[in-house]
Amino acid sequence: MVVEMFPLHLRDVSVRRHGKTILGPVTHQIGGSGLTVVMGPNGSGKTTLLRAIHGVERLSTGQINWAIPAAQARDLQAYVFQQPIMLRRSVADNLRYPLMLAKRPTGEIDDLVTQWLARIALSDAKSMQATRLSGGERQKLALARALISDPAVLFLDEPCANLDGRATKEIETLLTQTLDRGTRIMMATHDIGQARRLATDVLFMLGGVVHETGVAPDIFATPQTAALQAFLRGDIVE
Amino acid sequence: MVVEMFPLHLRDVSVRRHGKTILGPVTHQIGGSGLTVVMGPNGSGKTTLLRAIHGVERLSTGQINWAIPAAQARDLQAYVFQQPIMLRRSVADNLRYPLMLAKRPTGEIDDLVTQWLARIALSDAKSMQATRLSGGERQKLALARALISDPAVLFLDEPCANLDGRATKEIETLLTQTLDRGTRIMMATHDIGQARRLATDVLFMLGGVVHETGVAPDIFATPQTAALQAFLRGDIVE
Amino acid sequence: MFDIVEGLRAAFWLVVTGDSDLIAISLRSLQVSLSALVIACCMAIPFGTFLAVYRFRHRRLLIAFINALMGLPPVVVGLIVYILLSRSGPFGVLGLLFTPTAMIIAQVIIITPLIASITHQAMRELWAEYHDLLISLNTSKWQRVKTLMWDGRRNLLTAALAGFGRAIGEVGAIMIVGGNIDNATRVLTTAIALETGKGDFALALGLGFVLIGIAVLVNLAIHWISRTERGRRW
Amino acid sequence: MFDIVEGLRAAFWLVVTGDSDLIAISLRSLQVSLSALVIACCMAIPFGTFLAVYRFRHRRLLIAFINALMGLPPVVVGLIVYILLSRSGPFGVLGLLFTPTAMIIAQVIIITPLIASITHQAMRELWAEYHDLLISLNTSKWQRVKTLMWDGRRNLLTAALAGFGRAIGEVGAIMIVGGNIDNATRVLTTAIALETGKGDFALALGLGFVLIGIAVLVNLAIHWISRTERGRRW
Amino acid sequence: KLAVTTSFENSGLADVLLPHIERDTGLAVQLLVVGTGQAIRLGQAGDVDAIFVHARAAEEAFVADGFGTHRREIMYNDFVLVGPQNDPAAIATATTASEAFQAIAQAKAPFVSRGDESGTHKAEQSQWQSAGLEPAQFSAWYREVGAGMGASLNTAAGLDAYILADRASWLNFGNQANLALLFSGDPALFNQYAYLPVSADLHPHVNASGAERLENWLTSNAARELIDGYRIAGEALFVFNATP
Ligand SMILES: Nc1ncnc2c1ncn2[C@@H]1O[C@H](COP(=O)(O)OP(=O)(O)OP(=O)(O)O)[C@@H](O)[C@H]1O
Ligand SMILES: Nc1ncnc2c1ncn2[C@@H]1O[C@H](COP(=O)(O)OP(=O)(O)OP(=O)(O)O)[C@@H](O)[C@H]1O
Ligand SMILES: [Mg+2]
Ligand SMILES: [Mg+2]
Repeated sequence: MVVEMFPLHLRDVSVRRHGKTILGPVTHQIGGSGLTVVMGPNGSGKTTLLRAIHGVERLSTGQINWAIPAAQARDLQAYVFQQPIMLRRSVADNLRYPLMLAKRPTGEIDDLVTQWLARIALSDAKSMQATRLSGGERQKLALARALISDPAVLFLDEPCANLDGRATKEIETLLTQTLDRGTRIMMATHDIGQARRLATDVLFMLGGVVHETGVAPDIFATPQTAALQAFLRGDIVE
Repeated sequence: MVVEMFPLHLRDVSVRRHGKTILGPVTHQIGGSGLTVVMGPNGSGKTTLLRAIHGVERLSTGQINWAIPAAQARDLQAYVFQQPIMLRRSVADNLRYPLMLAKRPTGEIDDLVTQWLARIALSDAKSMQATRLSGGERQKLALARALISDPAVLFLDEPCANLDGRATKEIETLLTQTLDRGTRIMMATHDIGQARRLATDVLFMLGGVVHETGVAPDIFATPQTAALQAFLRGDIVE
Repeated sequence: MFDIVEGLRAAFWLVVTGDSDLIAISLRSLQVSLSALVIACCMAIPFGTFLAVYRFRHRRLLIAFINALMGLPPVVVGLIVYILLSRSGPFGVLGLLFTPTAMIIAQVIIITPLIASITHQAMRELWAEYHDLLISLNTSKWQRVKTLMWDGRRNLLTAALAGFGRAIGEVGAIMIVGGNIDNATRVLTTAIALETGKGDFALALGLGFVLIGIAVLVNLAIHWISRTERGRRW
Repeated sequence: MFDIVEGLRAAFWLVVTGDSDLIAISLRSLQVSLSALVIACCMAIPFGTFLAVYRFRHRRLLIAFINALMGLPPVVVGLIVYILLSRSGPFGVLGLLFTPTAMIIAQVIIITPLIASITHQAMRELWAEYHDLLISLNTSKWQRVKTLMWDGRRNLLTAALAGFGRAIGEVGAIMIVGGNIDNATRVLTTAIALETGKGDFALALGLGFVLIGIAVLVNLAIHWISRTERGRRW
Repeated sequence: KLAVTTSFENSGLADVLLPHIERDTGLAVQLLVVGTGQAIRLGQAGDVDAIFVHARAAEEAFVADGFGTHRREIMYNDFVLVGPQNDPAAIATATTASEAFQAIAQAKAPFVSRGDESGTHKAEQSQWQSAGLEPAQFSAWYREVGAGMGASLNTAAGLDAYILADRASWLNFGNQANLALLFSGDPALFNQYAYLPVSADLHPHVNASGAERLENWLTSNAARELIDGYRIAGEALFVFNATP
């Protein structure tokens, strides 16, 4: 199914808000497999790019075409937002929600939910209001809620920002498994170590435009632009 | 003034919510200087501990005594929350807010604001709604808003979670400077590297209680409990 | 001054003696207003939520218009309903005029805009919070409305209560379409108006206090109900 | 049916001919209701916000009570105000009875609970969002209220508009305390009631449509104003 | 300030008189249109300077209790029985009011009663009495609507019911639907309006002189011409019977 969806074409996509261009123009083609890491300094447009591709950000110019009708494509994607959004319901109901939308049989839903609760170590918290979870727990829940309906394309916006070392490890293994099951992943992260570990290719954003792209691990070894070199060194990028 | 405030005594402090003990009992004394890093797995109670000390979390048992009257102590503290809270105002007004509460002269306020906007590289965004900032920018703004009224005690809950390498570096230098000016800092973080770089002493939380404490760098070199060892290794903690 | 004390006394005696007329009238008041409330909520709450969720041309104009309808003068509503239901009117054959049904219809018209507009206001915040997630999950318009209504039900309480208040205290419209006929369409408010006209202020006030008492009871009841699920509060 | 058409025609002519009585009455309606609105807002909005911010014993009971007051029947309010202002009442010396002032007082009493309770509802969300920060900044109660009122002003719009709607369309109370005296205390709603009594439905409806028109205009005006600062919207 | 009953206001006579009063006496009379009972209460409280009503018993009580200085009869009009054109109770053929009322009771034809203890309501009550009937025992056909004259007429129109109204209100009434004037003219149905100034001893603030000047005008010939001359649809409504 993934093969159908891709390649994904971005034609001079740009997002303008209050007279300020915060993304683009971006013209880019995205291939059908692997995990693309979106890197870049704060405010460089990573989130905006992912949101635009996913279709939650209104474009000011250009268009984004999947290989299949947009309507269809929407159903096959999932997104984990930078600030996890918790439904004002119990943890379990949060996980149940996407499955109920998909009208899955109740029995199946319950199994999946219990299974995922265990995976993210929140089984004890299942009947607690999700809005009360700790920062890391929210992120884990959001991730599980995205993966539970196993989507063909997964967008992650700094999924491990608030996770402890162990949880991060677990998520990373989880992601590699998902990847192996053929899911296409696009992830924004500031953790360069994580990028090195997971990336199959990298998309480096700067000032709202795609500044450099390349295949891992080469791009880490030999970044072409001065900006990316500086960024990887953690220096001032300009 | 800091000397007055400390030592800070926690006497079997505990926080219970809906029959679940999420913190404590914690009995602990906190000294008057340095940067204490609070570490621990997700959901171990770091945030709750910091919030309790700061006084935004209602205690179920025990008490917390500063060396000075509580009322006075409240005025000398600042807190950066794990999910930055943005006032629905312009970026500049967010920075201005704490100063206006303190009834500082307008001229002084404006100077401080412009100065800090430059520091966190948001001068261009100063008239933009703070709620529209990107994840990292929010964190930087929240931090600046905390530091602008330079408090005697500063609480940081994972202040660099969404920051890029460079911003993190800058914040760290900023913190060391603040530290040198005699500000007492308590910070929760998952970035062990950062902990090593900044900590003067460490407070390791596990399951809501203080599991191990020690002075840096020794505690990183020779953690006493198995749990902390595992945590530092990024292994399963139990 | 004296009248007010008198009124309180009247109210007290009416209640303790369990005056049968009073009980009948009060029950009719409740029946009419609660029916109107339920019907109005069924329309107004989803509609108000929809207005919060769905962006379309002239949406804000429509909202401004609905806000304006909150100012519908009851007398006018009453007149229009009267004209429509009167024998010579289009729905005359139904013979609904001067029945509780007619009063319910009038009240529904009066409180629907109020409830819709409070609902819309209450749902805007929640929608701002859920927007990204629900869009991302590719939910249908109706699924979004359902989700918001469910997760925001605590905020809808005020809308419903405001509607109830407006209904139970309303007199202008039901006087015209109900006719304040004894033992048939007389409710507390119309009875109060009548006693006032008679100049029996004490009794009028007494009935008024009874009415307020009922409103308080209804609100306390709801207060306890919502309290039970307070735990679920964020 | 026919009457409604007649009513529209009447309204049309009243407006195009700029009937001087109509203008006077309409302006009086606006003057009374807007004054009442401003006064009520000054009390109700801070109070409602305060209820959202401040936790104290029986707070929810108090809220339930205020919600109940939304059901205050205008006639009763009118009566009580009448008794208080009546020559033989405590404030009789002021000679306020049958003046616009008296009408304003009555309307303030009627709409204050409504505005307060909608405000409280609208502010709860915002307070939940700001709670930690404002506590942490060690703000005083009043500073918190001010901050919420300022940052939440868009949400207060509905409260104000609901209050205005209730006031402009209200008749029961102002009829009693104003006396519907021609050229002195006659406003649109009382005029409508009068014409209805005379059985002159066309004119009554005409006035009604004029009133609705005014309400729509006011709301559109506010709509445009709030639109101007739409950019500041989150 | 003058408190008058709804039936007087609805008659439209006020709109004719007031301008003349203004011109002749310079008094700007403010009319408070309320139920009879409420009018008397307003007088008792001293919130008006005089009341102009038609409910003899209540009026005499009002004076007796010292709220009013005296009672001055000004004019009378008469009540009429209004009902559906097809007249199911055949009251049009009745010779006296009592007969007509009995006919209605016999036919159990729907009848709308003001039920607000206004002058009109009291008149109707006394008619039933004199017809030897007791409204309290009537069944559902007897509807007490407890509303003003106009509102009650609207209700009657909606119900196709009989109703006792004062001629003035009836002729002025816009929403006659398929009602018609069926019976009138019996002297028993005459309806005396009286003018009662509020006692200035009790309420020093009342505009006694104004009230007096108004009374003088109301009993003057100018008033006589206007009142006797007031016509709707060619019918005279009021008969001036004040004794100068
Ligand atoms: N509605 C808006 N109006 C104006 N500027 C906006 C708006 N929304 C976002 N921006 C700006 O666009 C820029 C890009 O935002 P974006 O969230 O994509 O950055 P990012 O790369 O995700 O940063 P971070 O790493 O901090 O998450 C930011 O500087 C932000 O301030
Ligand atoms: N109101 C509440 N009711 C029940 N449990 C709660 C409540 N608030 C917090 N908790 C639980 O208390 C535990 C500690 O929360 P806390 O936010 O202190 O964790 P943390 O150490 O900050 O985690 P993280 O590193 O993810 O931020 C969490 O497991 C959380 O689910
Ligand atoms: Mg981002
Ligand atoms: Mg935390």
